[in-house]
Amino acid sequence: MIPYILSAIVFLPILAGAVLLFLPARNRQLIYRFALAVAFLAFLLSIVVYFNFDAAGPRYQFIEKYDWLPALGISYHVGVDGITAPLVLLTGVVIFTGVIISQRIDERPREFFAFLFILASGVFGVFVSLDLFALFFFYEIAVFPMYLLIALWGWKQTREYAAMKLTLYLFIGSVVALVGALAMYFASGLGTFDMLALEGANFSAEFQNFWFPFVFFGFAVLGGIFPFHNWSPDGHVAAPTAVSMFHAGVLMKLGAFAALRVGIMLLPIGAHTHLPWIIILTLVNVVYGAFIAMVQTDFKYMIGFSSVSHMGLVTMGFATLNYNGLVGASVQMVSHGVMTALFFAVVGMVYDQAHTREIPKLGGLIRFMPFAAVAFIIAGLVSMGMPGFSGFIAEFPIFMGLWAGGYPLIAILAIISIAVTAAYILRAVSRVFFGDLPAELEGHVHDIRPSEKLALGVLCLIMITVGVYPNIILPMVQSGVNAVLALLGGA
Amino acid sequence: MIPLSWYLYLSAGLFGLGLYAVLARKNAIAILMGVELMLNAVNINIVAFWRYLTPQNMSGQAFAVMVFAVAAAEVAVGLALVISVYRRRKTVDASEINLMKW
Amino acid sequence: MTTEILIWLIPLPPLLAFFLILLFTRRNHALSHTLGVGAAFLSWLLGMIVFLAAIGVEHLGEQPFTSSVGWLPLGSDVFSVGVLIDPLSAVTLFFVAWTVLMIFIYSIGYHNFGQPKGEHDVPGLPPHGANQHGHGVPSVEPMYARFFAFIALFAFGMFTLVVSDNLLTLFVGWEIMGLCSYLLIGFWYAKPSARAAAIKAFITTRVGDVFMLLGIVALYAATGTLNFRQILYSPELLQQLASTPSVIAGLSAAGLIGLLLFIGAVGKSAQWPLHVWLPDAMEGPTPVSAMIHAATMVSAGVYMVLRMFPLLSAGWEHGAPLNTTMTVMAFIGAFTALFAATIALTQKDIKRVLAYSTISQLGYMIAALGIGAYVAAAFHLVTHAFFKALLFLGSGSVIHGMEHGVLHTGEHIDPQDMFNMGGLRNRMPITFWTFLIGGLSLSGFPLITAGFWSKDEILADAFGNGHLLVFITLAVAALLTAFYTMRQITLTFLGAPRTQAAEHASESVRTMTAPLLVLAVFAIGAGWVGIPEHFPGLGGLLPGWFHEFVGGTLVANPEAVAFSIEPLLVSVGVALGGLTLGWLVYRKAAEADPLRKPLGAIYGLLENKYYFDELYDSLFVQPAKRLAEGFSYMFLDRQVIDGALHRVAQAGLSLGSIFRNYFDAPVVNGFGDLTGSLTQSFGRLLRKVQTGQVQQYLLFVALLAFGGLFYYLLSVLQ
Amino acid sequence: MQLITDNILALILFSPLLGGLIVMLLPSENKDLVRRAALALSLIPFILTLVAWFGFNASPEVDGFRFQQQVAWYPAINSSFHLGVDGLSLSMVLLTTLLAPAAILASFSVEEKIRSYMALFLALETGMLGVFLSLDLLLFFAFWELGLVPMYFLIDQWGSKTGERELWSGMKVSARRYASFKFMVYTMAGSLGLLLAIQMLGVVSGTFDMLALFQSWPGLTGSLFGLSVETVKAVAFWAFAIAFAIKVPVWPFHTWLPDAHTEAPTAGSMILAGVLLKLGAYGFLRLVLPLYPAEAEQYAPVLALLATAAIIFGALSAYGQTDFKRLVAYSSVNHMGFVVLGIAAAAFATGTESATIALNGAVLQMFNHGISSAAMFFLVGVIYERTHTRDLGAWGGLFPLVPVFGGLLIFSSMSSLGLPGLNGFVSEFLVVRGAWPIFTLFTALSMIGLFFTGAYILKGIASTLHGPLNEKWKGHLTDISRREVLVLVPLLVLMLWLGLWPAWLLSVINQAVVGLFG
Amino acid sequence: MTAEQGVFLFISFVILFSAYAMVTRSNLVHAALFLVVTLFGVAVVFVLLDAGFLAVVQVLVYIGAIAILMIFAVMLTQDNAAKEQESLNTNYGWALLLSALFAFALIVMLGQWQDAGAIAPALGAERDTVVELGAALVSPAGYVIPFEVASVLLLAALIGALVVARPQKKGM
Repeated sequence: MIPYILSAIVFLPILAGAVLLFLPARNRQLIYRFALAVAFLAFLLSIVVYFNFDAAGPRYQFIEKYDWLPALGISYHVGVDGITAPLVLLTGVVIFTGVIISQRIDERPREFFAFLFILASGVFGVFVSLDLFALFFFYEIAVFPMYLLIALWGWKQTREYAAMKLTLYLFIGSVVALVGALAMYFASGLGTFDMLALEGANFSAEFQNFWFPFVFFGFAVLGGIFPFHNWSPDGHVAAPTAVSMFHAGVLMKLGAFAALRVGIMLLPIGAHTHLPWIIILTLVNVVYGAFIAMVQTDFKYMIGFSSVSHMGLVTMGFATLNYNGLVGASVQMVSHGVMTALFFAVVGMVYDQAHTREIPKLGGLIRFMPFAAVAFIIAGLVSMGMPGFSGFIAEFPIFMGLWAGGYPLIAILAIISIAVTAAYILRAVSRVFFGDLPAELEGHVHDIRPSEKLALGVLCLIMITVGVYPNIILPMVQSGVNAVLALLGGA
Repeated sequence: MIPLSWYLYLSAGLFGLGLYAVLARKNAIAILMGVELMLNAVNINIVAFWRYLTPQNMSGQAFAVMVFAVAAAEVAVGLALVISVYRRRKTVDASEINLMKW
Repeated sequence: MTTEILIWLIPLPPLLAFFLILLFTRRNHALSHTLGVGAAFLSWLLGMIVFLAAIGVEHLGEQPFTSSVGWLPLGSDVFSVGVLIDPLSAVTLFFVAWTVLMIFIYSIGYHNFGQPKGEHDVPGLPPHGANQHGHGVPSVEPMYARFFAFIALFAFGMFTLVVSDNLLTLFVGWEIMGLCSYLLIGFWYAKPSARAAAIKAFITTRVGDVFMLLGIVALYAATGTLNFRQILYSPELLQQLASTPSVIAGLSAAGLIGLLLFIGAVGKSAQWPLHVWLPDAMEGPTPVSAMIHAATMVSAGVYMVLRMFPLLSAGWEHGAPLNTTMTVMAFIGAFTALFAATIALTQKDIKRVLAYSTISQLGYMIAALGIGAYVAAAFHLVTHAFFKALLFLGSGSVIHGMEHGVLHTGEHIDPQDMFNMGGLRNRMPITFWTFLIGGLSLSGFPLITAGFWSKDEILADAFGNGHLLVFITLAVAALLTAFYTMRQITLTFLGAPRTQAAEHASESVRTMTAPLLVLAVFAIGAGWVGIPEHFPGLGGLLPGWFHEFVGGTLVANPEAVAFSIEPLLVSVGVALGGLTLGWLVYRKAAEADPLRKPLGAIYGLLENKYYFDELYDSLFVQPAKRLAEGFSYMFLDRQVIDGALHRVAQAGLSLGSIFRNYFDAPVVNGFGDLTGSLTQSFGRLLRKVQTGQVQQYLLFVALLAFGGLFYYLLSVLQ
Repeated sequence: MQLITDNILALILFSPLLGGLIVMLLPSENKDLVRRAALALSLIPFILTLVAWFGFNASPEVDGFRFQQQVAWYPAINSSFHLGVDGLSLSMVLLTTLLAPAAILASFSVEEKIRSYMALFLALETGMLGVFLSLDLLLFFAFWELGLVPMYFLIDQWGSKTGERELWSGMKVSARRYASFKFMVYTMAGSLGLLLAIQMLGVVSGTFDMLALFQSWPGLTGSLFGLSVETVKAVAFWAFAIAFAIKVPVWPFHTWLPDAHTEAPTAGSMILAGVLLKLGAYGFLRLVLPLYPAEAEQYAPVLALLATAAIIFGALSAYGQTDFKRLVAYSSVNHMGFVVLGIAAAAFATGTESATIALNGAVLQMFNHGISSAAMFFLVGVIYERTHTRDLGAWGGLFPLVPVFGGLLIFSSMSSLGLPGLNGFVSEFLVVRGAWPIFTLFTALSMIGLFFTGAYILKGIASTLHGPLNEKWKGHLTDISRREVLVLVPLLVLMLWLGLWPAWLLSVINQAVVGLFG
Repeated sequence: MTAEQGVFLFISFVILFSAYAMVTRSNLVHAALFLVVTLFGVAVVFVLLDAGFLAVVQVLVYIGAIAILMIFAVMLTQDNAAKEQESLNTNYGWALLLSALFAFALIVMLGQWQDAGAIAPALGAERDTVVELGAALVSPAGYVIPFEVASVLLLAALIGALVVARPQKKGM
């Protein structure tokens, strides 16, 4: 076990962010290089964590624990289990690729990267923290820079509106969740925020049934659960590319994961009581998200709604509360994170050059940016659950979970979304990349940079590897899931 | 000996043809002809059943006679209608005769 | 054993020749026809050896030559195919081998081998003739080699059909001939008429073929084998077939199978109502016509019926009332015989007359089989093959001579129209005498000609077994036959030339006349092998060998019908009467047909073949096209199915947009829109239904009314 | 050597994919190199298949799957990478690996983006082979779906450039985009039910291994999800059946096919008709009959009804075409109808002699149709490349200009018409023979289709080769080239050889059929 | 006996054939003529069924009256009877589908019916069906009421036809 590695991962970005603020604002090259170096370092660290995680080993590994506010039983307690380890890696990947893509940011890049890194720290923190309070702490750290990033660097038309909408949704959500968390804290009578301890405190059934919705929805808002999803498409569209990547790729997982970690794992009985109806909401997510995505003419909106639909699958998997569902959902978090990051990256590249996101106004781009096109197509195949790619590996168990959980009807309805997804992905692909280039775009479009190719390449590689050889991720996910099941069964 | 089924097959075919004429032909007279075909098919059936199943009493033939009467009446009135419609609208195309449209 | 091996070898040379010619010797005329004729000769040789071996065997019917090999491994057992030579196939083999060889040789001359290339000749059109020092001479056929390849394949098909010991390989040969007839009738494919005729021939026969296929399948399913001997020589099996009812109420299994197979024969042997293709088949070169009409294809139909006779007549024993199948056969046969003969009366084209006479003669045979006159039918099949081949080749020679005249004089007349001929007997004596022999044989000129004996036997049979209706019909047909034959001979050879071309017509080359002579011999002699025992005077001289031999094919050798004088008188009467009548009417015929006036409207009717072509065209061809394009493709696929798909796609999209509007706009507002649009569309829907068109209402009514019925039907199906 | 014989199936399966990757690495400028390399690489799986073919023991005693190999793949849901062949799949594999080189050779005339074209083609081959080889349900589905992707791009990118298709209310899209989209989405949507059913099976019986499922699933009783197992099975049966029916395609799910075939590039149509359609029929044989014997028997009449409809309307629509390629496409609907008819008959009367014969016929028909339709599409492609039209009316009397082409066209047309002596006849005869005692009425009706088969085939020949020469082609039309003849030769030889001596293939098929359903 | 079968096959061929022709010919005069052929064939079928009287009536009423009436109507309503025009309405596709399905259904159901193969029982040689029919029609025990009703119907039809088809006067 490498000591302090998690703390390193968590604090490296925020420190780097601080350092960045002291660099000369003019020297863009330096700033970019520095940011890239830091991102790469974080990436490496996350890889180290991932591959040093021993699936056969104890449930939580790389554990660090220090008192923080012992009076309130608040401690800095971090560690990763089979579910979070892949997510940490995911975060590392996204921050790395995100920084690369953000090379085109030319207005106050210094601050941009600083905020981006703060955001990253928050995300890492949430994933690794084992203390309820710390989790909330990092959660807020992750949410707050988002406002600035969108409001300052976002798409001119809607950035204020979107930023405000997003922030409101998320803060309200977290507040609701916080209330629930405090309720737990007091009800447990253990006087600690340590989740491992709280898992042991068996709350009464009434208590769980009452408080579970608060906690679950509080976090699930960030997971984009119906009917609280409206913030996400607007947010994605308004945000600059890297932020969209981060947002859709990682932040939404944050919500889902927290909902699992705090909601389901701490309040299993409540979960058993409430999820059977909540699963219907997730169904709505899946299906209607796909349908709306189909009628979008704005490239980015389409992707936004598609991720609403896919996140629906994640929460749906959690909601089945059985082995297959949880495994699928955990893998889907990673798969969708990578996929949607790639989507937004490509969309960003297209937009930067064509200055429009209207699908009908695009076309024939494959001749100018073949690499980006192929990457996008691969991501598309992933999102339509094509076998041989990570999407299939992830979605298949989720549906199995639905069957096993005894929701055949839900499964049948949800599967419609796959066909719809195929429809809009193919439409977008053939409209944007095939056909012939519109006259007004002549000469505006060029191939993407090698560094960007590298970024896309990394993302594609992950999706394909997982798809062809699922065992690279499954054992640890299984170990994590088994722990969760133990809790659920124990309840 | 000719089995009963042969007659029935025959009338089935005849009926089908008549039905097609009634449904598909434009010309009102052609439609009436189709009706005639169907009536004949029915008649064949009636008489065949009479001959094969109840030859002892004459019900079958009697019915056949009734059918004749009805057919005659139908044609008389039908053609009269056709003629008068033709007088008014100068056409006997059933698809143009849409007096029943609201 | 050796004989069996020879039998296996019989069909192979032509097949070999086919491939060799097409693949290698296309360019070289001499080599090609050497290959073709050589192959035909080899098959002929083998055939003759086998034939001699066959007639040498006592009771060939009981132990024929057979040999077979496993072909299809199916489940636990193996379906095997092989060869069989029993009396029937032996005699068939005999005349097929002879006629085929003759036709091959004839083709050399007919396609002007050795003549110069025509300047304007293109492949796909008959040669226009070349210009050799000053005046026109016939030019060699551009696709000379290909022709030999095709007829070689044709021969292969026929030999396969004859020697095969089971229905499947018989069908193989059958269909291969169908293909070849298509290729050969359409040999001059650039002529639209030829193309149409080829397609017509193939399609019309295919109508029969699909039924025949069903018959084969049904037989196979019912008996588990297709081998002739296994089926036809086990009376108990036939009895059982005859007694088990079939899917069609009122028909026994045997009856159903028999009918299906018979329809196949109707197609191939051009019986009414599937006769229409045969006259058009005249578009092909003359040897082809001979091949198709006399030697092979049409005989194949009758041959098959002969083969399956025990099955067709299952449940019928001699003297008993005919079963359904035989009734149908007798009816169609007799009807066709008369029907075709009437048409033949008025045809102008020398070959068409023969075509219709072929149909009529085949009708004879079918009718004979229908009344159970097995041997008589076989006998007529043989004799007819010879004299009809002779007639066709003769007519070809005539046409050739006329073409020569046309080229010489440069007249623009149809060399096939009999009213352009006349007086050819001096110009082409060999053709005349041979043609005369053939004609007399066809019209059954008493005592000497082959046709007389076979026809007489059929009539005698019909009379003797008391099928008077059939007897009268056939007798009338015979009268007409004699009449139009004489008409043809008179118009063509007798009297004075009607055109320049006829005057300058010239006798054909030796390669064409030699076959005529050979065939003429058979046209006379083939009849003597079948003179009935008790025939006054001649009966004793030559024993009725044919009857004994071929009759042996059946399990129970049918006893010959007792001799009686009435049918004899009738046949003699009609033959001589028809001939004299024909001569009287036509000896002074000018441009116009003397029958036209007296017959009046009927003449037109006959001349236009009872308008069958036009009728079929408007009743089947056009509707079929409409069904295919309008209904199946445009309506079902494009409108109904694709329409439905597109609706689904639309629905998906609109669903998406509905969602969107519903969530973007304030709830109430969106809801309002939704309901509004819904009600509107609903109203529109209702309005569509209310068109005020009676038939549309009827349609709806009918749909509802029959819904229940279909539901019931489905439940029945499951 | 040992290595090869041990993993022969895996090698057969992945060698095309590797080949595709290799092709991608070649320099795109050097087109000839790319083409030759692709051809050479596509021959590898063929040779391997021959090795397997001759190493395959067809004696009726041994049954079950040969050359099996199993590797852990997705243990989390008990799915493994399990390959194996019996006579059924082996013959299909042979067909695939035989047609792939032919198709690649046929597409030497492709000019644009040749590298990705070839790579996609080889990937496609792997996809199809995977379906035939896999003995694991999940794996089966994976390859099933994977096969779609390359095909989609082949149609969408290299399809015919011209042509439009009206959707609704005057909205028009380019024909090839319409076709590819329809193909992809229709097939995917169709296989959703299959996906669901597979998941359900996996959940219920805890494994995706076919051999295990064949044992456990059909005998299953009790109740699932509050429904009786019978109901669940019936639903699952239809899920399977529809997915495969769309692929076959069975009327009325067939409308994607004419569009896809018409727009696809020549080689694409060859593979599409030659192999892709077989996937559906193979699914019926490999999965539906063993997994749902009872349901299959119960619903066989419906299937037979649809098959008959496919035969009749397929033939009719083909006859109604003016576009040669579309005509051939519809002929596929017609021919595959016989396959399904045979399968339905077998399902209805399992174990009887007729059933065995029908199945033999069906499988043989799959193979035959693969060969002949590929040949037909290729010939259409040849003439299309020269005249840039597919309209039957635009030709006429071409025979003198292209004698060799004409001969070949007539030959393969006859094979597809089912002329006795060529391959098509044997299989059709067997199917009809097998189906007659079981579905007499349908079999009789299907004869209408058989009749019109003749009609449309002749229509095709007549309006292409025969009739007066259309002068405008004089001098603009070159006869079929040596390379193109080379593509056809193996196919033609097989047509003749299968017609004269079907036993060599049928013995293998028969042994599998007896082993599985005997 | 089986000559009877032969005749039946032939006549039914003729009936269906000409009926088919009647349906498909666009020229109405031809159609009407084919109708006549059909009706005549039906008459023959009646004979086969030992219903001689009906056969006669068939010939008299149908061919003698109805068919001729038809032809008159055609002549009256068509400017020139031989004119070829589009004979089918727009939804002939559905019509074809429907009627084909219907006939198909009937035939299938007949195939299912076990005593479809029934053979006609002998009709006593001494019976005279015509007399019996006459008796049945007028005897109170028989069908006298329907018979009368039928006659009334005919009368009504007659009047109705006159009223409807009478040429319009001005002011009406």
